[in-house]
Amino acid sequence: MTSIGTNGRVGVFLCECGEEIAPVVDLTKLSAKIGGADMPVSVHVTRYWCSGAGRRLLAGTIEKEGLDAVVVAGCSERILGPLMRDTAVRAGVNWNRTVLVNLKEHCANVHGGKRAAATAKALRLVWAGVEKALRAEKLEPIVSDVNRSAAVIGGGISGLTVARSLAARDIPVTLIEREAELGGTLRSINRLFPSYCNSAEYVREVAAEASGDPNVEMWTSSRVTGVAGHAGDFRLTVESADSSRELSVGCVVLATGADVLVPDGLFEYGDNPKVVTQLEFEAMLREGLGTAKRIVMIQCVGSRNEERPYCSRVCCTATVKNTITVLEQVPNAEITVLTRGFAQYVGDLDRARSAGVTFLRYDPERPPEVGVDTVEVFDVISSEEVAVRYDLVVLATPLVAYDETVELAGLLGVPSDRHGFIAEPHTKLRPGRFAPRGVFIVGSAHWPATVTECQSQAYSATARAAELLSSDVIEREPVVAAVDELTCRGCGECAEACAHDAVVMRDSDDGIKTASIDTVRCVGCGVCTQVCPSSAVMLRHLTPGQLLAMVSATAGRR
Amino acid sequence: MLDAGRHPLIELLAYSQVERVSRENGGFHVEITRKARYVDENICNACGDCVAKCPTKVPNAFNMNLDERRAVYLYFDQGIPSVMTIDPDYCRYLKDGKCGVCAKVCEKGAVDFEQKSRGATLDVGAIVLATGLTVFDPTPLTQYGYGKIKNVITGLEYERLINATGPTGGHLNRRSDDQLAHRVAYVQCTGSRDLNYCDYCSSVCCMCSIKDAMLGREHDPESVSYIFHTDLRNVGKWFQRYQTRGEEEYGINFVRGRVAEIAEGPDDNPVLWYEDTRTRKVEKLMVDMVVLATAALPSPDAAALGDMLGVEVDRYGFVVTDDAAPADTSAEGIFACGFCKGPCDIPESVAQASAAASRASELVLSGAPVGKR
Amino acid sequence: MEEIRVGVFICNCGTNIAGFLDTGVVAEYASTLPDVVFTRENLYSCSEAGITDIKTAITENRLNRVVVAACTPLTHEPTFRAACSDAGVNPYLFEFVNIREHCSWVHKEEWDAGTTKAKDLVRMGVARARLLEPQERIRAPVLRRAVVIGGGVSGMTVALAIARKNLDVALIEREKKLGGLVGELHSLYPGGRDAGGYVSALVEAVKAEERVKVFTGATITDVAGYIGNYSVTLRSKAKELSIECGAIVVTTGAHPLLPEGILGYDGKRVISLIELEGKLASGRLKGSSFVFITCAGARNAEHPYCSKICCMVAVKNALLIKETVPDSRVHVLYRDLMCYGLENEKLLRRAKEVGVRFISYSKDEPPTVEKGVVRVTGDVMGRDFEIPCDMVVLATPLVPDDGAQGLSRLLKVPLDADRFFLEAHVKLRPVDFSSDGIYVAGTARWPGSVRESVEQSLGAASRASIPLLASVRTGASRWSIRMLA
Amino acid sequence: MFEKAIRETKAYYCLECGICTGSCPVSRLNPQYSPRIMVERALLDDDETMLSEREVWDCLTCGTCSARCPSTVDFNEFTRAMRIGARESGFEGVDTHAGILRALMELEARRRGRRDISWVADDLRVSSRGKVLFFTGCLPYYGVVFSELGVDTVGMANSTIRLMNACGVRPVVSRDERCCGHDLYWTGDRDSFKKLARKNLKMIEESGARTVVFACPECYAMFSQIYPKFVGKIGFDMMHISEFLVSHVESGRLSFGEKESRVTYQDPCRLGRFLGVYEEPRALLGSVPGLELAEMPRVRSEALCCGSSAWVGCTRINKSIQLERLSEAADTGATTLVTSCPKCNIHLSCAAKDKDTDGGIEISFLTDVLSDALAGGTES
Repeated sequence: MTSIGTNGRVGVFLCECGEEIAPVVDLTKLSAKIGGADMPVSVHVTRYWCSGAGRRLLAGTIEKEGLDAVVVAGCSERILGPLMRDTAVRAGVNWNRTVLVNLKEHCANVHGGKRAAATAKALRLVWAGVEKALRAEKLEPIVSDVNRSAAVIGGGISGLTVARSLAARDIPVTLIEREAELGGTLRSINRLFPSYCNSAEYVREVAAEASGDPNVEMWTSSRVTGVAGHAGDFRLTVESADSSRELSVGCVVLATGADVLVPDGLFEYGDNPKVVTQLEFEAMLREGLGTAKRIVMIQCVGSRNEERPYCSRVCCTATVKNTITVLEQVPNAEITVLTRGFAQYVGDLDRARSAGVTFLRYDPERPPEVGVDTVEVFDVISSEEVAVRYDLVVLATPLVAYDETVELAGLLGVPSDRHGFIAEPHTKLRPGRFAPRGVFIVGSAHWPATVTECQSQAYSATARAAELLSSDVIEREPVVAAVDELTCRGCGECAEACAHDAVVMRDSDDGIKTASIDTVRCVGCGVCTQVCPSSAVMLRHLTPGQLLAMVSATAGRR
Repeated sequence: MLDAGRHPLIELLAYSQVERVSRENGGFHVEITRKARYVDENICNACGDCVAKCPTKVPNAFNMNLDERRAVYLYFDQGIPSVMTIDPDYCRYLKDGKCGVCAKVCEKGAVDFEQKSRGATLDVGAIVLATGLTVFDPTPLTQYGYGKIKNVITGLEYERLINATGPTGGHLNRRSDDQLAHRVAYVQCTGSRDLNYCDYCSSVCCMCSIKDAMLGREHDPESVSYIFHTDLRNVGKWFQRYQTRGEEEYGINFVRGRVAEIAEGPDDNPVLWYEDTRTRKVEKLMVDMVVLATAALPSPDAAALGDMLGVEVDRYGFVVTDDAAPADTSAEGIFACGFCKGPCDIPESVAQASAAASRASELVLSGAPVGKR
Repeated sequence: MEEIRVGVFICNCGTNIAGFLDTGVVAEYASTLPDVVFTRENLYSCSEAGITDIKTAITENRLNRVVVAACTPLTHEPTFRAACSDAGVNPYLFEFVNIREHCSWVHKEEWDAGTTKAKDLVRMGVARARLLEPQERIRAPVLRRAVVIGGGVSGMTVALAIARKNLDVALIEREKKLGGLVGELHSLYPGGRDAGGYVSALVEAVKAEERVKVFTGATITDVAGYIGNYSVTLRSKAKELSIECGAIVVTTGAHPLLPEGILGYDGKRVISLIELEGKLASGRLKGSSFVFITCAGARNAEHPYCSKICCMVAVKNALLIKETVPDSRVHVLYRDLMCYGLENEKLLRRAKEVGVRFISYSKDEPPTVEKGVVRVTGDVMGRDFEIPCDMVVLATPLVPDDGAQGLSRLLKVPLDADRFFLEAHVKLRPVDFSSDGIYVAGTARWPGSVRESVEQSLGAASRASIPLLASVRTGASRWSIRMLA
Repeated sequence: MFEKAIRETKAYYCLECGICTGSCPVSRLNPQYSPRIMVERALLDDDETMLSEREVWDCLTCGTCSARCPSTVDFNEFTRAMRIGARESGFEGVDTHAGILRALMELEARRRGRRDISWVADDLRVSSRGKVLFFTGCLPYYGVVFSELGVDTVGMANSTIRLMNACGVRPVVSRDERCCGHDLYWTGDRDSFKKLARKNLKMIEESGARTVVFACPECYAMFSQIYPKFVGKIGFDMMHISEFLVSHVESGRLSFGEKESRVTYQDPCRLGRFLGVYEEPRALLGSVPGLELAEMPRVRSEALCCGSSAWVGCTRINKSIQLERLSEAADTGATTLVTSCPKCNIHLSCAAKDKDTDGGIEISFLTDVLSDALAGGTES
């Protein structure tokens, strides 16, 4: 066991938090009870430690008393943590020896009106914090050099936009596209909403511009089969038909897009040649519709159901865009769109309505039936069974994740949701920030997105990638697991349990494998520590010794 | 030995056992059994004709049972008196009444199967004890595998192997395959300085092993020796020089660390496990042969002898003496010298022998009866 | 003139000789030499069988000159002379050729050259044997008195032991009083005997013994004569006198090296063992932490030998300090702890039990002493120790007495390379000199404990009383070569 | 600082000879670990740094060093004293299995007994009071923890009862039994250990048992060697199941049927070096017709430890020791490694599970082997 322990004093900083804590917890009494002969602490109380004055006082006290550990008892770690830690670190206290105790949510807010009990509980919580601080090892941030270059995986509109944009910042980019040609899905689209410009032409222009940039290298017909390293220093294995090469970059942009569901077996698709998908329909529009005049479009084919409960977002707009295009080509066309109600904002809907497109709403419990030349549907609005004659039925299917994207996500340590889209840790507060640093996800690989969204995500990713690549070194709080190599008996339980692929099993001289932690991938979740039979793997910032001492303190055993 | 055997004032009673000692007339009355040799000492000239014909093979105790002798034998070539002895435990005639070939071939008719053990008495003024030592049997130290691993032997066995009159004619041949052992390890303190066995230092083993290693090199220029020791006790006169010579001229490797375990490696080679305490590394070393420098003990019947004589012995059987009167035992008129008092080497034994002689002669020359001085 | 018939016996000495040269060839060669009528090879000529063989050969072949080519005359010349005598040949018609020490042992790597040299040696021996004449032993009267030089424990013990055999002894001491080194000590290991009491009892016994005459403050100026008839001249209080005696015993002792210039010796905070003994004896020892350093000035280039007793003296004193002041911290720094024998390990364990701590160091990294701190690299610990202490005690070796050199010249007995007296045979004749009638005991011979000194002293007394008790002394005739006509 | 420990373990006698370190299976693999250096540090350094170091927890307490130590330094006791000191200074060893087993033991020290004997197979006969008590130890509840290793400790307990039944004995199996405290004792938790000891002795007294039979050598060693030091004289006889069974085989009461196989035998540290029981298990295996015992090179007092003890420290060093022992066992040509200690069984099975090579050896418990032979044997 490593020797851990502070030599000097611990400073306890109690926060009144205005009227949040002080009225419930008797801070005067608390101050008096903390400490004792065996616990060298000094106690300080103020109204707001997070205020400018509070932070100056905190720093001043640290310096004056020569503290080497700090316990701030105020509100939540999430809110107060970074600020207090930053203040304490600047004043010379190690990052890991700055401990936050939540007296607000964990005590004052839940024990209002029970002042004595709340104070007693507060004391134990502070004790636990002090115990944790006393046993906290001094940890330094993980530092590594940054390779100022980027890999972009996927040569669709998202990838191309990122590539072009990064290149414009003088960052070398390698774009990897599995197809022989760049452009992605947009190549198969007729026109773009809302400009109604030529999609293929547009994407060709973007591709040409990117290809022509001296900072961009295009690797087509290539796919990424291996990922190693971490933010600032990734090594990708890229395979093409006849070769395999290694690519070193500082960050990776995943822009692999999404596939369009092929609705085999739905609405006679595959059996009836007059039933096509929306993507096929885009091609027909480009080449001319011929004699087709009566067109029925069915929305939400294969989506918003049990298997794919999500709304694919882009299909309705595409449908409306297409009705307008059809009417431009065949002014007397009769278009009926069968929807389930719009889950998203749909552009140009009014324009289509006024141009004569019929919108009927069907019930998913009673889906339309495609007959030989009619589509029968129960219109929910009129509560009538309607039969619509057709020359062509267009099925709007959702975007679905590529299997390959799911594999890539795995290689990159990016979690994907059950549909294969890349998951986010917190969709509201931290969008676009995925677990591993240096990996950015753009476009429909992340979630079905319109061209406009793809592009704005691309610019956002570019900005964040550039931010990362602009620093010489990359630093990271060592909230990671660490393996004691002498203890590890190579059973591999940790590697099996790790959701982030952060454990690597290496061969050793003694013939027993050794686990090691990829500190960049590791998120410090601690799952490995629980499955290890030998306790060879430990979270350095939260050791079993700290935990046990904290539990003891919380239980009032001091 | 020869001088003693020849001295007109020394009567040598070999193959004899002291049975009883009593104090009489100011001196000692000693009763002795002279064991039957079944050979007439006055006739036998140790020509060896009988040995050549004797059909019965017996483990040769003189050679640490490493070879065999016959039932009629000379204990060792230079032994005094130079007379054959028939071993009654093995002799076919004495056991079953068959054979008797020795008697037939002896031209002088020295063989006498009818000989009986006979008593003798002595009246003396003083007694000197010089019953010497025996060596520790290392079998209980199971970690050294003695008795199990063939090429782990004791120092005394080594002495016989390296001796020209020994079972291999002086060649250090291995017990397992009769091949010459080139790499030899010496394990000091086998049973000595060990609270489980002998808690004292046997004093002579360090130098003995150095000597053995040097002998080994003289017999075999390819010989490589390792001496595993803790404190290397080269305290006697010139011993330090001798050790230095062993190291510098004979290339002895001295390793500070007591051997923990001896395992059996391939080809019957012993493998030693030890901590080299100077490098603090646990090492293993494969050698051709291991020599255990076993502890020295007083002779096994020392305690019984002490009892008979009223001489105080310690828990090992060493005769207790006082530093200021080191030749005197607790019993007046009885003196002691040599290893029976405690570990000591040859010059000390010789000096002590003279000391005991001095004390004994003072008593005898004074003419005063014991207890009256 | 009688016909000369030479018998040559070539000894194999096991493999001591036969292992390094061709004894068969030597024997064959011997048989070709003039007057050689009989040649024989023996495994061990000195064995009973070998002796019998020689006797038989003399009788059967009417030999009148015997040559044995074997080991050194020191060990076996008397044996073979006796054999000749027994077989009716004058013992001085025997010639001993040393083909072991002079040949096989020094030419181990040279089989052929060794064999050739052995042949030469045998030829020389035979040549001499042919010229030998029968001799009679010289007889001379014996003076029944011994001179013992040195009045320490050894000398006093020798004197008393000889006196108890009803022989007169003159005990000569350079200093003003008897007692020697032990007289300066506090206690003796391993038993813890009071040194002062022990020595004064011995002095009293010597004084009470009528047969012992003590000369203190006396130095020896001349020694003349031979065994049985020595004359020792000494100067005492400006007077010179001469003592006639039959035997001389040397017990001049040794003294501990004064550690001037060693490990910061200053006689106050860094002292020698003997000074510590003095402080302990007088009860003037101060301080609560002590470090003993053994092998101070020993086992180095200057004094390459181990002085045998210093470790135990250090251990004894460390124990004593710890027992007297239980709270004290006592460390012993050592290279090899020489707790040899039956009792010393027990004493060492007792010291360890009461808390004396031991740190081993290596010759290459000796400790250093600075103001109140001893620094040492623990060689089996692999790291350095810094030991604050009030006093450092240096265990220095016993070194030979300064007078030894002069005395050795007067007595015509040798010193060894370390300037201790060199006995006749380090293993087999530890208290004899090669000069007859002179003996040695105690630390004049080699460092040792009091017990060992007493043992040797009793032994030397025994050896010395052999000629003194003989009614007449028969000496060997060294000059027995027939002068060439 | 360490005076008491030094005195009680006779550490001061250390000769710096290195036999302990040279003998230690851990030191052979981990150069950082040296019993000699630890003892000498306690003697020479007057500070507590050592207590905070992991080496305090690396000892297997196999006792090989002490068995060979020429100064009879009791290094096991030394280790225990260090562990007590370490615990008191707030340093604890690394519990294996995330501390579950320690938690179980501590719970048993505080709470009531296990109250459950439902694990006893239906065809077996046990009683709640009687002359002979079977102290089951951890066997009944380790089943859950180690079943994934294929170690059926419940089965071991049942086979022990089955054999006792075959001898005509219907043993007491108590609901009030608790952990013997072995692992707590050896990891320096004196208080909990003493509580367990007292409660177990009370339980046995109340059962009316005059003889207690153990299948686990750790329990046996605790009861016979350690309990008397802390809670006074023990008023009943104690024996290992092998000792119990041997007497019945000798009297002809128990016999086994033919079972062709070649086995080797692991001497557990507790049963062997601690208690000196070497021959009984061998005699039992020898009494099974057709069963051949092939010995490993290191046996009896020289046997190599199974590599782990007391649920602290289960490192690659421990695993290396286990693999070494397994390969020694396999080299005998035996198909089964029989051990008479459930812990040996668990530890060796764990390493065998991880072992990448084929041709590993099967690991069986003594009473399982014997009970099988019983089933296939004569039904007399």
